Amino acid sequence: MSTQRTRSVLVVCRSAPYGRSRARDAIDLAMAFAAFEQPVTLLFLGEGVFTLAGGQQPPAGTRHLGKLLGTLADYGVGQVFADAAALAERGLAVRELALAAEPAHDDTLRELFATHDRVITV
Amino acid sequence: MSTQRTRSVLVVCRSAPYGRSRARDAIDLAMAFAAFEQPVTLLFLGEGVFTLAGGQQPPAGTRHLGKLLGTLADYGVGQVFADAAALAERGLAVRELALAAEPAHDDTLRELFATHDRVITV
Amino acid sequence: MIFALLVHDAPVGRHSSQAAYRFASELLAGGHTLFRVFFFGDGVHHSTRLNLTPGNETDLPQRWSRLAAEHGVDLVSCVGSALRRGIVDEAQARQHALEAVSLRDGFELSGLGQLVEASIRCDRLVVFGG
Amino acid sequence: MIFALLVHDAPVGRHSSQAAYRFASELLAGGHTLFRVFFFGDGVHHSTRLNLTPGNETDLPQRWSRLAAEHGVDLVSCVGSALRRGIVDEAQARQHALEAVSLRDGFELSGLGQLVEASIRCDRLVVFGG
Amino acid sequence: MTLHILFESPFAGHALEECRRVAGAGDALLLAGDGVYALADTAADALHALRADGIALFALAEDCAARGIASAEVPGLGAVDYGGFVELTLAHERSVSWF
Amino acid sequence: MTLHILFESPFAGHALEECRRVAGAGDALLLAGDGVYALADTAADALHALRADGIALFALAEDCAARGIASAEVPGLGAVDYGGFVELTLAHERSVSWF
Repeated sequence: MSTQRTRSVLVVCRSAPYGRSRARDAIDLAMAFAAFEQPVTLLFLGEGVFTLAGGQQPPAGTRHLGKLLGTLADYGVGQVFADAAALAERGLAVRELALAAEPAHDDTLRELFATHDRVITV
Repeated sequence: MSTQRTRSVLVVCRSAPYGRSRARDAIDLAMAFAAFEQPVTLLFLGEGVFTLAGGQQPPAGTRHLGKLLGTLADYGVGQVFADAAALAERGLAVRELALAAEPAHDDTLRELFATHDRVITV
Repeated sequence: MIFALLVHDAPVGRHSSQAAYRFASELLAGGHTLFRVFFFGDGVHHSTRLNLTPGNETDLPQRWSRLAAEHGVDLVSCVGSALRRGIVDEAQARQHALEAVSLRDGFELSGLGQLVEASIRCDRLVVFGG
Repeated sequence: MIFALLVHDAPVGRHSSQAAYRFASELLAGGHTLFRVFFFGDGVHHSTRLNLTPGNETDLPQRWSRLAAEHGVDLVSCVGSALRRGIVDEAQARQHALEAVSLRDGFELSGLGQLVEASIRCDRLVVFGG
Repeated sequence: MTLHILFESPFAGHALEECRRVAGAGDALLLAGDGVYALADTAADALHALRADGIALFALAEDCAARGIASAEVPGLGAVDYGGFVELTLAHERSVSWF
Repeated sequence: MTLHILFESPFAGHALEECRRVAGAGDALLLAGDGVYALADTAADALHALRADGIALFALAEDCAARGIASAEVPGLGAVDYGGFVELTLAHERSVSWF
């Protein structure tokens, strides 16, 4: 088992983008796993869905996470999901997000957590 | 105003005792202000009331906050209050607390916040 | 008016620490006095001199140090918090036979009495954390 | 079985960091292999050699360093997280003209690829944070 | 009179709830950092209740902008910069930070 | 099957709620650190619901003892030490940490 070359990874971002650096850490982790050709799924869960909000204009000296999300596909991060219930609770409409993330309802969430080799929460 | 010798201080502990060091920080702050003869009130608010739970038995290498509370009076920390609603929500009975803190309902809380010169949240 | 600040959190990855610095700059620009900033708990990481910040990010330890030099602000890191976290001044490094000093110029290590004094001497005490 | 750990938080004042160390000790005592511990974000503060811990508290940087020496565990701090936070090794200190090295023996600075490799090589990856 | 400063998202923790329980008429609340998420959707109900209780509401404009949060959606909310933040601390006897 | 490890108090944040939404029958939940406050009073309702959904429940005994929390109050809960924690990670394909 230890000689296997790839492990699928679910990276779970549970933090809003600018209060702490955890959302950025989650994106960096997803990109790193993708860069080393591991199958990566990135999930924004709960408070993490704020990271997907459109119209972000962070001040100078702060990395623009909304824009960074746009580069995920270039790094090969295949699938990006957003917690549908959390989006609704926060008044975020899917069409207004900074990235076309796939809304995940609870059955999809359960499947994501049950089907990846590794789950890394940030 | 800057030449006044004392300022009353309300120290507000909003953290449970062992997950992070904030509860201990709050107790240390209250003791320091008392040691320099400032009138100090210590309030355990919300999650902070877990710091008052009786029967704590922390492992070696961890400071026993339940016991530390017992020394507050020696340091001259006059009044200790506990958020009554938070105690009830967590199933903590006043008579079982590690320290005889005075339960504070919302009117008392409002008064505490409005009558101290400084409020230090931890 | 005379201000004092209490900073609870680390300089890297915490919005409240950016806010504390911005607040301090603005009050000084407004002609007020900043008597002291007291760094407590993880806040003592502000006083490292060994950090290397990428050019497009804000280097808070360096900024505070400059602000203190320009405006005569006392920057005090809680000694109890600092030693546990690897922030040592020359005296401590000598006493404990450590091979290096990590405290940045412009900061000093001292006890909670410095926060109490600041509370007594200032008109406004503002806490930054989270 | 082969384990790898990911540690998100600082060693001081965080229960999860105590838990990570206890977990590591126990799995080694059980005859399992700990391939690598990757310290990320505030977790890199584990790799300071300048901390002074009061005698009645647990010195996690020292404990990890000993554990690594006894059992041949790789301790890697994320270089990006570390440099921002004042954790520098000799090479970095020389390159950036810093007057001191803060990285503890037994730890090394490296990139996220080390975490990816650990994820591929291990049977179980356990995350500690909060 | 007290200035309350909220740094925490009301979707993440209980700081705003606790602030509400202790704030009184004549106090002010400044939303800073993730505290500006109190302006998002259903969380804003708590702000309306605070305003009805006589608490003045402010938000740091740059923290709203960073997060893509529209500060104009809550009537009576004052958008301030850091200079305004300093002024608010001067205009109140004490401040309480919630994080 | 997945081992969920909860480090956060359910009175402080939403980790337990999120864990509940994604956990399935056959998974296990280990309470560690402030996660053991899930055993306190009303929070335990969530544990009963998890158990009814087929999720096995465990708690680190020393973290319960440190906080003065009685682990015996929730029927079916297994008290473990760190050796037991290691065994749980071995018995499940993956672990998910909630903090």
